[in-house]
Amino acid sequence: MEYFLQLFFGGLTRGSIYALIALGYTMVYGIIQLINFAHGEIYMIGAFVALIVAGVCTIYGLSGVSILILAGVIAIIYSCAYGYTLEKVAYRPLRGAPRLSPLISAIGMSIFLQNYVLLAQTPDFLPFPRLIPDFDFMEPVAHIIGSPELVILITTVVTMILLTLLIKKTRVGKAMRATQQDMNMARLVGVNVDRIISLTFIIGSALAAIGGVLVASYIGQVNFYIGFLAGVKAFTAAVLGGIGSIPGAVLGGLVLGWAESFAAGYISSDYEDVFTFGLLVLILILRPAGILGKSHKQKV
Amino acid sequence: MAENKHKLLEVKGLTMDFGGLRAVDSVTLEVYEGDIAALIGPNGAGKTTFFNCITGIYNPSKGDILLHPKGLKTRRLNGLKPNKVTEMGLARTFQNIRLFPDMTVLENVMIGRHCRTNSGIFKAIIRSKSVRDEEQQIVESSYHLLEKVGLADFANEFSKNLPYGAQRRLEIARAMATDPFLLLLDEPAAGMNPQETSDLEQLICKISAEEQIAILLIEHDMKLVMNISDPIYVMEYGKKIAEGSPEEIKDNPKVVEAYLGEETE
Amino acid sequence: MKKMTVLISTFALFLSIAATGFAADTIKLGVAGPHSGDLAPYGIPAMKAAQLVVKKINANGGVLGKQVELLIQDDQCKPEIATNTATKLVTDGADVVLGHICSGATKAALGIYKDAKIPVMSPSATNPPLTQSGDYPNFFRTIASDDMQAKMAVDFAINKLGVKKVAVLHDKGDYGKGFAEFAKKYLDESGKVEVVLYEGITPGAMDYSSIVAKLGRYKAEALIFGGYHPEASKLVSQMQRKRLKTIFISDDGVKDDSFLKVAGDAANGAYVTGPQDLSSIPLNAAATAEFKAEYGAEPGAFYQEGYSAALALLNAIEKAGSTDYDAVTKVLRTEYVETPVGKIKFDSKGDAEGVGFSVYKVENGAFTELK
Amino acid sequence: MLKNFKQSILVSLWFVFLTFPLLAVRVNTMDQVVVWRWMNMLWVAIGAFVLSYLWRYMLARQQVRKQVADEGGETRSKTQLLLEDMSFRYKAMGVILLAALVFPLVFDTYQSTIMISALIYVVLGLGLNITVGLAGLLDLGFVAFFGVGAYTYALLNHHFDLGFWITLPIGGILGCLFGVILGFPILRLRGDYLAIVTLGFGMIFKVVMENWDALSFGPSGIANIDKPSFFGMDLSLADSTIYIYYIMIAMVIFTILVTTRLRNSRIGRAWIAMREDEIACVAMGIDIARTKLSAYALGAFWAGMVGVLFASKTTFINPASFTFMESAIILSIVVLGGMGSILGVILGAFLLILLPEYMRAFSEYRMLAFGAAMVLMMIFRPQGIISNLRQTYKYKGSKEKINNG
Repeated sequence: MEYFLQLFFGGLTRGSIYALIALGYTMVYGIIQLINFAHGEIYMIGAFVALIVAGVCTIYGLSGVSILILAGVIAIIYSCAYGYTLEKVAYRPLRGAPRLSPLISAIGMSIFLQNYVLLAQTPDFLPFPRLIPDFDFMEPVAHIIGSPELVILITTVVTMILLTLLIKKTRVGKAMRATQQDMNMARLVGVNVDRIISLTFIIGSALAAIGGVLVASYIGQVNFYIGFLAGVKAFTAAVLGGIGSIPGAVLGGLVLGWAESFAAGYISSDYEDVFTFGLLVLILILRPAGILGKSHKQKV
Repeated sequence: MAENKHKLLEVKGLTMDFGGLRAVDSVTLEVYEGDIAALIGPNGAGKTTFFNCITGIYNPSKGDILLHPKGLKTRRLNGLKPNKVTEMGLARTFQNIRLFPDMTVLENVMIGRHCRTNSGIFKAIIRSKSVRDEEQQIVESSYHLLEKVGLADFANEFSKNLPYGAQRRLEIARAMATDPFLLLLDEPAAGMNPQETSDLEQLICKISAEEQIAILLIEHDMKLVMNISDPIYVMEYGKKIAEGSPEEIKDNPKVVEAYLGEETE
Repeated sequence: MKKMTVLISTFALFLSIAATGFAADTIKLGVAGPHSGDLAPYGIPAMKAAQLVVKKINANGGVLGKQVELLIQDDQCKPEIATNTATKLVTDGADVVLGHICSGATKAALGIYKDAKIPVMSPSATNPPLTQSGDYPNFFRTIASDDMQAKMAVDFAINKLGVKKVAVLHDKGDYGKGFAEFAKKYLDESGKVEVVLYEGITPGAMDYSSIVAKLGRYKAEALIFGGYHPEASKLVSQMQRKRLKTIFISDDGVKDDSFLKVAGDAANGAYVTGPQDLSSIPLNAAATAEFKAEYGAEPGAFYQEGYSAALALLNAIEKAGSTDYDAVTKVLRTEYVETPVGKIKFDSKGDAEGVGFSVYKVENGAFTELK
Repeated sequence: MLKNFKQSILVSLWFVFLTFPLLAVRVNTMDQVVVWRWMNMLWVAIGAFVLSYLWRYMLARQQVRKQVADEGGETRSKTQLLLEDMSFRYKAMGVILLAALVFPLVFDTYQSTIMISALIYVVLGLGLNITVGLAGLLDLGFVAFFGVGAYTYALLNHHFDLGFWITLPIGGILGCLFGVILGFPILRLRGDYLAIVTLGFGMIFKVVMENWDALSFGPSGIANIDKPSFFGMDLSLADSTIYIYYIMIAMVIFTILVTTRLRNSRIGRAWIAMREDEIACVAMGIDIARTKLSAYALGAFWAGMVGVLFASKTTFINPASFTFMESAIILSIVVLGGMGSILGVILGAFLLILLPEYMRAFSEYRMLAFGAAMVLMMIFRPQGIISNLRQTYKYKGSKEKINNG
């Protein structure tokens, strides 16, 4: 039972990070039907910026929680800035181009950003400070769920709630939903579609940055390459849940996190990625639109 | 409707549900040899969905679609894939033109010949005499069809560069290349100017007369429908509300109401 | 497109003419390894070592009175690129080659050097067959092979730590898995220890919580890990977080300052094998100081080995009096040379004599050699 | 004028802000030092300013070209028109063939090796061109088929001592088979889903090869694979390179011949039609499932075949050669060259493989440039270097009516 719980919470933690990143994929896809391949790099940049800020702060003598907040906020700001610029530079000129064009552009961007960070900083793994302290009250259960996991879970839940409120309750959220349903219609009724798309990228990037900072302080290291695999997995999660669907991304992330955790725990981690993609193929065969995705009848 | 004419298509109680929405509600319809039948009705009446059911793009929820090719066994079309339906001899065009934009006009028509030819991968690589002959024959017959619809001059243009009316005619030529005995035209005159519409009218009549292809068309242009169609079926809210000759339809109060209701909106 | 191809070939022609045109009378030291891509951290330190060595030697009058010229080629640790790289170095007239870094790339490239009669010395390719198979008489290395390390790690676990249940993990790479396979083999052969878990982990995966939980489940007293420091730091951090008391034992790929930095206090208590501590050797300290002076940072992985290989190769040429293959390899096999990894010469198979392994314990954020 | 200037200044400031933490700051937490690299900021500011002007100019040019196209004007460049001229094509082909044949005799072994690599990518590109370029099915795991071919030869050679020539077709056929295996589960998937499933397939291949020691010898790979034999003679490095080079030339010619024929056949037209509009395609009586499977299988065939040659060339393979990056490179060859265009793909392969080889001095920046090129190409020249040439047919009664350029 203890073992099961360990795997359960391990999967939950991993899954909620996947979910945070997957949201960026799914929101962007929902609006402009683009797989934003460079999203994983935004996550990496978030973590990297946080690392740099934390490093500078430590050297200039700030401490503990203030570093965490400052690093987190600046990381989010920068991720958003990168996400926004990414869309403007690499995707906006391609609106209305054949489907493959923006996808290739996205892959190109992903390669570019990886190597940009590699050249600008270092190819090495850098130590990320442990910004999350060990809480005393968690000590009795620390072998099952530790303080960082707890913080990750709470942050994720809070973020999800805020996101839901943003989308359901605010004007901007309404405009986003309208754009997602029918971009032309939304434009006709006076929604500034370009702004909404930019905003979607910004929100997605912010979520990725939160994920990046959390992961970095959880596992304690960062390098330029962490975004790729995380991005691929999160994208898989988004597809699994039904790309375009926000609850789908969360569910997909969790399902994937658990699937990986239990498969590695009860079977073997040798074939970890095989399980992941096997699961994906299986679900897509049974439900081509993903778990929560609506299967659109194509209009003829 | 003479009884001695051969019945080609028989649709009985066709129903199509999307989730809770019933787009087509037990529609019955028949097309006979030599007919130019028309299916009319206000927007959203379910006409295109009806077409999609017949041509295999949707699998209908209820009802039967029976095809009676001349001299062959009757076939039930429900659940068949679209390409199988086309192979049986039933071809269609689309409401919102679906050409292959980056292929030339001629190639678009050549695609239609695909299901009537059969050289495979290995033959294509070896390119024997028989394959080359078949290719040439595809080109010739496609070109011939282009002449028929008056597009021969544009044969080597990309289809995306054609004017709108010409694109509609190209779709008809492409459908005809599959050697159908029944042609389904989905709003062939949409977006055409009066001159183009009248050319189209002649073309449809010519196809019907010269090629012995029966035609079922969806159309909003009442003048065109009244000029060439018999019988006419009228749909509203997924249901068939009337059928008959142009005169009968003109005087049918239900039809008038359906259309007037729409116009006052 | 055709015009372009012609253009390109003409361009290529010019390039090759230009390249040969510059052929001055120098000793050419080829340096091959990953200098870009995700494995670059393992290749760049050796490259920088070569640059520093050459700079110093040239400042002191070069080798045999000639200046040493560096031919640096990136192989990204990929076998197919390594063959191109090797061909390039051969064609450019490299006299000796320092490289490659990854065992796979080295294997792919060696055949080409062998045909061209060029001695090759790797600072890092630890795969045992490279020397033991006898297929590559032109191959030398300044690092000991995997099986030696594995043997040492296993002996240490059994005799010094006295553990009975051991888990063996690896990172699915050629280096890590090779090490793990040997470790498992020696553990099984000892008959005193039970291998409770043998598995590969996915490098770059977000976390290793499942595998860490598994360690607890099988009550492994020690974990022998084959792989590099990023995964090792992740493993020890997570083991600490899960309050696991399993002893962590790993290989030279982990004995890197990055491991200490990244894993922080979680690294304390871990054991790693690695080349004997030679910082007492003046040359070693000097090499580190040189790097710090030049780049203002700590040298990375395989820096000392790369430095040693460059020294050994150039020294052999100097002693041989020429760049002749037989003469150079003979010197390498017979004459000792002072290097940052000790006073070494090479055995008939190409392994360095005098390069030994020690077990290190991480204490207070530093590696302490256990005598 | 002033507006542009102001805009460029803003762009420049924005990029300075954007790159500030990563380019200007370098923290060393151990030694407690922060290195401020202010010069970098200056370069970014100047670079962004200049590039923003260039960017606007290029976008404007793009706009003009689009307008010309909309008005039915001639948008084909002179090169393109020249390429559509058959007599020029034959002449050019002759010249190139001649150049290709004398190449290894004129240049040194290294040049030939590089050329072999480029030719391998030509074949890979032409194979993927069938799947992506003609049939429009995105495949991000193409390298797996390449791996299948390479492992086929390595294993058959290792265990049964089978020679290169026997294995060559086997590799191709196994590639085909795996193409079909991949094709089946994803027949029902829409375009975007293909991306992730094929990517996963590529990764699965690598993971399996890493772990299934009994089959693949795991990550330590298979060494000492035989080079192609030339009537049982032992060839020196230089000679065997030349030999492989000629094999490769033959293979490229064979590939070009077959893919051209396929494209201009009934099957090829079906692929293109499917790419253009799947629904219309199926409504024209084309069996989508079969067409898709054939596109995957035939694309994979080339990868499998050239994989055999790859293994025999490097004489050592391990799973590290078959990463996602390879798939991405092959895909960019197809896309940058021009999807569906055989000439374009060939040129794309040469540019993408040879340019980095000859610019090794900038090797650190090569992936950076590579990524940037993919983005810029999509924005400013989406049809690729050489866009697809239109196919014209001869028919009776055409005579002077043909108005092809």
